[in-house]
Amino acid sequence: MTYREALRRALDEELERDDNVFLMGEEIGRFEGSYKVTAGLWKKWGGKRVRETPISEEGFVGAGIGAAMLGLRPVVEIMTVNFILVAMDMVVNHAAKISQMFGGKINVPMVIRTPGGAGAQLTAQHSQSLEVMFAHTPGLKVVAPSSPADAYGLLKTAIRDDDPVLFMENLILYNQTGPIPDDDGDEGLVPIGRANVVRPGDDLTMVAHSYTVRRCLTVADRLSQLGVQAEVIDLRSLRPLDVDTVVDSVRRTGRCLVAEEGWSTFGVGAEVAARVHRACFDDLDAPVERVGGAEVPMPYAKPLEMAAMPLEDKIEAAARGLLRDCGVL
Amino acid sequence: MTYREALRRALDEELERDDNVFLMGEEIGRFEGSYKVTAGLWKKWGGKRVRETPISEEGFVGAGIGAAMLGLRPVVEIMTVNFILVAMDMVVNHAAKISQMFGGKINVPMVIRTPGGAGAQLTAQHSQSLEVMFAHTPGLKVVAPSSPADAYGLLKTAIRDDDPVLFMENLILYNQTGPIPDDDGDEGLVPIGRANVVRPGDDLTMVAHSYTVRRCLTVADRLSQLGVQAEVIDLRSLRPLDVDTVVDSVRRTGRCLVAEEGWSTFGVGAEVAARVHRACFDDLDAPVERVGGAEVPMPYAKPLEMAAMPLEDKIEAAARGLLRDCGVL
Amino acid sequence: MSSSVEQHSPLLRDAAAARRILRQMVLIRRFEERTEEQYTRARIGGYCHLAIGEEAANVGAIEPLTDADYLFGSYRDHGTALAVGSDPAAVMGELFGKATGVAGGYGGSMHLVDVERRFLGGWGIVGGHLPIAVGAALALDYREADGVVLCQLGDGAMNTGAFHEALNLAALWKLPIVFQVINNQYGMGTSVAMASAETELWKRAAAYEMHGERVDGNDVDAVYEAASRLLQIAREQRRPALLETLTYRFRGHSVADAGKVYRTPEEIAAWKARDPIELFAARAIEAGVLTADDVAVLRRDVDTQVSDAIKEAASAPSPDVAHLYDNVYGDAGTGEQFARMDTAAPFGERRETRNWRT
Amino acid sequence: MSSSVEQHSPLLRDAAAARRILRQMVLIRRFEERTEEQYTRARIGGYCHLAIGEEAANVGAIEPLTDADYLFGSYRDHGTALAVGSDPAAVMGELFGKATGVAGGYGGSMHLVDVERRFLGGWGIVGGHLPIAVGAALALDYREADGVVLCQLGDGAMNTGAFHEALNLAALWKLPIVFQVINNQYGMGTSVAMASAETELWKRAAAYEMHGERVDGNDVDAVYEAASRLLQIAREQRRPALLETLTYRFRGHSVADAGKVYRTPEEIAAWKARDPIELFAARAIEAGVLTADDVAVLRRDVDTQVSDAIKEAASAPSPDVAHLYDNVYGDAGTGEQFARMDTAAPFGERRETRNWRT
Ligand SMILES: Cc1ncc(C[n+]2csc(CCOP(=O)(O)OP(=O)(O)O)c2C)c(N)n1
Ligand SMILES: Cc1ncc(C[n+]2csc(CCOP(=O)(O)OP(=O)(O)O)c2C)c(N)n1
Ligand SMILES: [Mg+2]
Ligand SMILES: [Mg+2]
Repeated sequence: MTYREALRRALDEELERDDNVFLMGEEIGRFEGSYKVTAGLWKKWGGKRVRETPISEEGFVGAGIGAAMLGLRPVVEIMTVNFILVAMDMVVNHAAKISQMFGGKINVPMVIRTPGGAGAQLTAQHSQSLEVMFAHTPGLKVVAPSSPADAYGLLKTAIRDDDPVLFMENLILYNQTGPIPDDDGDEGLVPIGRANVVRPGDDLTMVAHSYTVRRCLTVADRLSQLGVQAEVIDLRSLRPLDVDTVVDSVRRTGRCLVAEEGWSTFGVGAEVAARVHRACFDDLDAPVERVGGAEVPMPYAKPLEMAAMPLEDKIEAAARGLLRDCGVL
Repeated sequence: MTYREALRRALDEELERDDNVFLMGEEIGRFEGSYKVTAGLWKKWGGKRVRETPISEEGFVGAGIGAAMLGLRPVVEIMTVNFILVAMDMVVNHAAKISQMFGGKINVPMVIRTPGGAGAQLTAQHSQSLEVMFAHTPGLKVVAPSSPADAYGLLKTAIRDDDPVLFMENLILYNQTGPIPDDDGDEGLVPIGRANVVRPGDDLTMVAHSYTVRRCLTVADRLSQLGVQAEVIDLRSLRPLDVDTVVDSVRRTGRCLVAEEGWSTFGVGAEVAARVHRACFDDLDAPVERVGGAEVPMPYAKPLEMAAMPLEDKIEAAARGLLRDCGVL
Repeated sequence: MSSSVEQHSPLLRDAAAARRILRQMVLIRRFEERTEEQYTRARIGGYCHLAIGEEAANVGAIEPLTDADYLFGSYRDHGTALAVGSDPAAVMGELFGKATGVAGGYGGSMHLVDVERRFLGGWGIVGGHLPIAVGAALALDYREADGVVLCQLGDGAMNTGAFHEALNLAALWKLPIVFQVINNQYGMGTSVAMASAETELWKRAAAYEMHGERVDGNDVDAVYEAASRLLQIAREQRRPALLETLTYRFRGHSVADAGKVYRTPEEIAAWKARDPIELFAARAIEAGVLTADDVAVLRRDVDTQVSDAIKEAASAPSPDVAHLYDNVYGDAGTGEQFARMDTAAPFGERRETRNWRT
Repeated sequence: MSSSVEQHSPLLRDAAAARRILRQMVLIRRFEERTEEQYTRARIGGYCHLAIGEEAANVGAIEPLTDADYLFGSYRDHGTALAVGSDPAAVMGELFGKATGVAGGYGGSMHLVDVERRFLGGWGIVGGHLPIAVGAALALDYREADGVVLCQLGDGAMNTGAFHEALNLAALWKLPIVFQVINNQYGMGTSVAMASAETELWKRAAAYEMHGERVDGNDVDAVYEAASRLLQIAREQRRPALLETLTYRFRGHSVADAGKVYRTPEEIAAWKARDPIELFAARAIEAGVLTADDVAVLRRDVDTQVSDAIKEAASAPSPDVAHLYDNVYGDAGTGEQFARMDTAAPFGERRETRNWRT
């Protein structure tokens, strides 16, 4: 099953399970979703449960918040994360604040689904990975699955969560395939706030989220041919951030690399590195290595875009550098 | 001279120096500015140079960008940083992208001035420090002065800069007094991208920006009574971030504490800590200590607000903890 | 003239209704006067935006709301809360930052709330609550409920992008909502003419094929009549509306603003001559439903009520600092989740496990 | 009828004008057809939004612009760039991501630009460029310059908050700007009726006390006449306007969209029967200013021109990866500033100084 299909199945099942769940967003109905995640759902569930909107992100994210305050469970799609910037006030000043600001008397059970990422030459205004802005904001929860199983399980959990959850997808991941687990009683739910060791290893800890996890797995395979076993940890959730799982690993490996698709500076990796350094102060053989997108608005031309992205070769080079510095290679 | 007056003088002098400079924002004219920074300027310069706007942050930040593209030098005031979230798309998707996206053919010489910070019981929607969101964004420059001299010198530099500069002020700082330097040929300009050692010391490096620098200075004074000399570094600029100055200090002191008014997680201190750990891997006696605002939307009641803020006592406790861990105290 | 008043005013049909309306307005006025005083005595922090002068706009529009309806306000929300019937002691408690406040002391002046009365805030970002109110109306429609949403906003808020998106969505989706513009002619120091290309604000409704109309916002009868009618249409026909209530704030934008630089003394005086409370009291007396004595008694009652509210608020406990994190998330499981982030994490104020050197 | 056409159409007054207009429209059509082909051959990446069907709206509105004027477009900007006279080879170069492209290969399809012709982009966030265009008009007004801004937008963009704020500011400040809504009836798969409560989009101008009007966007004469008039009024009287040009995109939203799910074949056919190029060509022939032969020659010329543009673009060099960081900031000093952040910094792709273990 693809990541896209896993999302679709989760949406479909949650629409079935709970009448309060409804979808809202641009082009998610007749058009079947800009990236076809919601294909077929409008036909099946109709316009009330699958609500098509004008180009009014601020308006319909706000409407999602208001509906959630009255107990509905809106799942709002923002076509790509870049457009969430026009609704930033709704997310950061409103959704994140309501529970605290009204003394815990109202909460906002809402999911905002949105894909980020680059790689298709969509250029500066359509290639961002802005998750750190939300991960920085108390009152929000932020998840970013990298596999169909996690996409499925985390989306269902997010929909059932009583708080605003930013659900960060990734354009390249939509076609990623993988199994989703059989329902053995837990409905395949994946808890928010638990990282996942997707590949075990004792020589190096690689930490990532979303599509970059796949890249790290490729690099780990390459490294294994050099006799180095990298452990790859998928953060899955950025807020809350499961530091324990990372720290347990680094205590064992003594080496850590954090990779992400967004800009490194003030990025996700900064927080992870700061925490790992602190918790593993005596365990690290070398400083945590960070890899991220080049610090530029994404250019169009393919060679420039490739140069700006944290592709496998770049991650591998960083990993090798780190291992060399530690005398392993 | 107060910080407020230093800003006002810088604005006045730049309005005088260059016809292309104009101010734009809500209540900056007749009302003399919500925090009175622009008091008197509308009377002196008139409505063309000091343009009052409706409550349309997205609109007038955008208008600033467009005017800057044609070579004017708008200085846009956002009443408090919290409201910039409605103009986030203009700042992050537009101002930051234009130069790169149009192949370097157009640039955006604009300043956005805006105060952040908490402490006056303004609650969740009016107490934020969001600078990390901008510091994360290539294409922007971000400064955050802590003294009247820096406010004056950095604002003048920012206005003359050919790129979009986020000029982060702080509500509590407005009444801070201090000298501004005599013009000895450099017009008191302060370069963007240079941190400032505001207090020398060999036992501990304290890193901060904006109002938190003042808090660190107080803590440093308290610590000196224990025989500990803390070096206090004012970052002044977050993008670019002057890591060298911090690293030089930490190599000497072996201990580092980063404090900030915003939320720590994925905050400014994360980046500083990550870099210091990396660059000073063999120099640090203990992990970098981080202090920030409690991870909550700011509550109203005074005791809650005090508990949520990174006040002097909290910074001092963290510093003492760090020094104790290192066997200094 | 008195007969035509009676005819147009269901509020003057009986003494009970007239007394209730007048009392609400007087309560707001007195509460705000005492709030101002308490603010200057530093018992209230933050910003403080008073509704003095806007009593008729608040009471007239909120009076027709039923148990099925929802109410949203801006940050100038004391009058809104009192008009919807929130306990003055709990409102004052909130201003005092007490645990007994309507938001437990977490919200303050701008974020009053009363879930039981379906008053959903009290919002601080100008225009920001409009899409949210649309969402509430969407939920009512989704559930095929009988309720309707009344959403207040200022004249200044009409220039925000949120206003545009909210009104278009409400009209497009045929939602049960009435937007009440409390046009007090200024957003801080900015007059409507300085902010809005079309100064007859009600006309902007046409851009959304929405009904718009303007009434005298100092005439509680007129506001009541229009609000009743438009709420009914929204409820029954799912046709939203924009109701402009033209009024004036007698004070500055906030207690910190004298409100004089941008307005002339003549202008202020002219509006004070049309004090909404005086207008209605005079009319009720003229119509014979209340006596001057009734009014005096009522004023004394309200004085006492507000004094009692202040006393109650003053003696109430502050929220416990131990609960700083309790309301950040609505999900009970979240505390545990975040606790798992303990390792060297700056989440919370927990004593860190300094396991790096043990 | 031909005489009335002539009367209403300065474009048909002489053969040169008619030929120029027709040529521009044919150039856009042919360029876009070849672009589609090149895109499916994967020589062009990213999104690709074609202007086929909208030639008259583009050419008619842009033709009246003078050397003093500025032009802003949406992401559907190939036609805009060609209409303003940008070199087709440089436009194709941009689509091919070449250093010779109008944005040096950094912008791609959505971010065309031509500073010399005062065409200031090509913008990818729907509605986002509207406030920016207002700022350009503000700069013209500030400098008391003679210029005016033409700002194009789609029907879908009218529902964004940015639209509202931009139009209000333009009207309030009396700026020299004309907003041209290219109403092609859909924003992606969403019809105007599904997105906009008021479907006669030009009427929304009234909310800003702005002049609004609708013309047949497939009739280049009508567009030209209205645009000339409104630009003139904006220039001379500082009265902005909203011009709705009603047209249709023959293709899907982007090359990736067949454009059929949400539209009927009948609807598409009806619009194709009113092809703006055919309409104008027929009219020019009827009016006797061009012959059928002229038109055929012109089409062949354009074919060659576009083929040459493709060849030129194909053989042009890609931008040098060494320049990845060069355009991020306009300020020449910035490179040096950022270089100072070298220590363990992830800025740039520099080899880090591993000074921690030396
Ligand atoms: C988005 C945003 N911008 C600016 C402010 C600051 N501000 C608070 S109240 C206000 C004026 C609002 O005027 P209006 O809507 O007319 O309401 P009134 O104060 O008259 O009740 C402004 C500009 C804000 N809170 N939010
Ligand atoms: C703020 C924002 N939301 C969504 C999108 C995705 N998007 C790109 S084009 C488009 C449709 C725009 O329709 P319209 O304005 O009518 O222009 P047209 O495509 O018809 O030329 C959408 C929704 C975007 N680019 N920006
Ligand atoms: Mg007002
Ligand atoms: Mg369209």
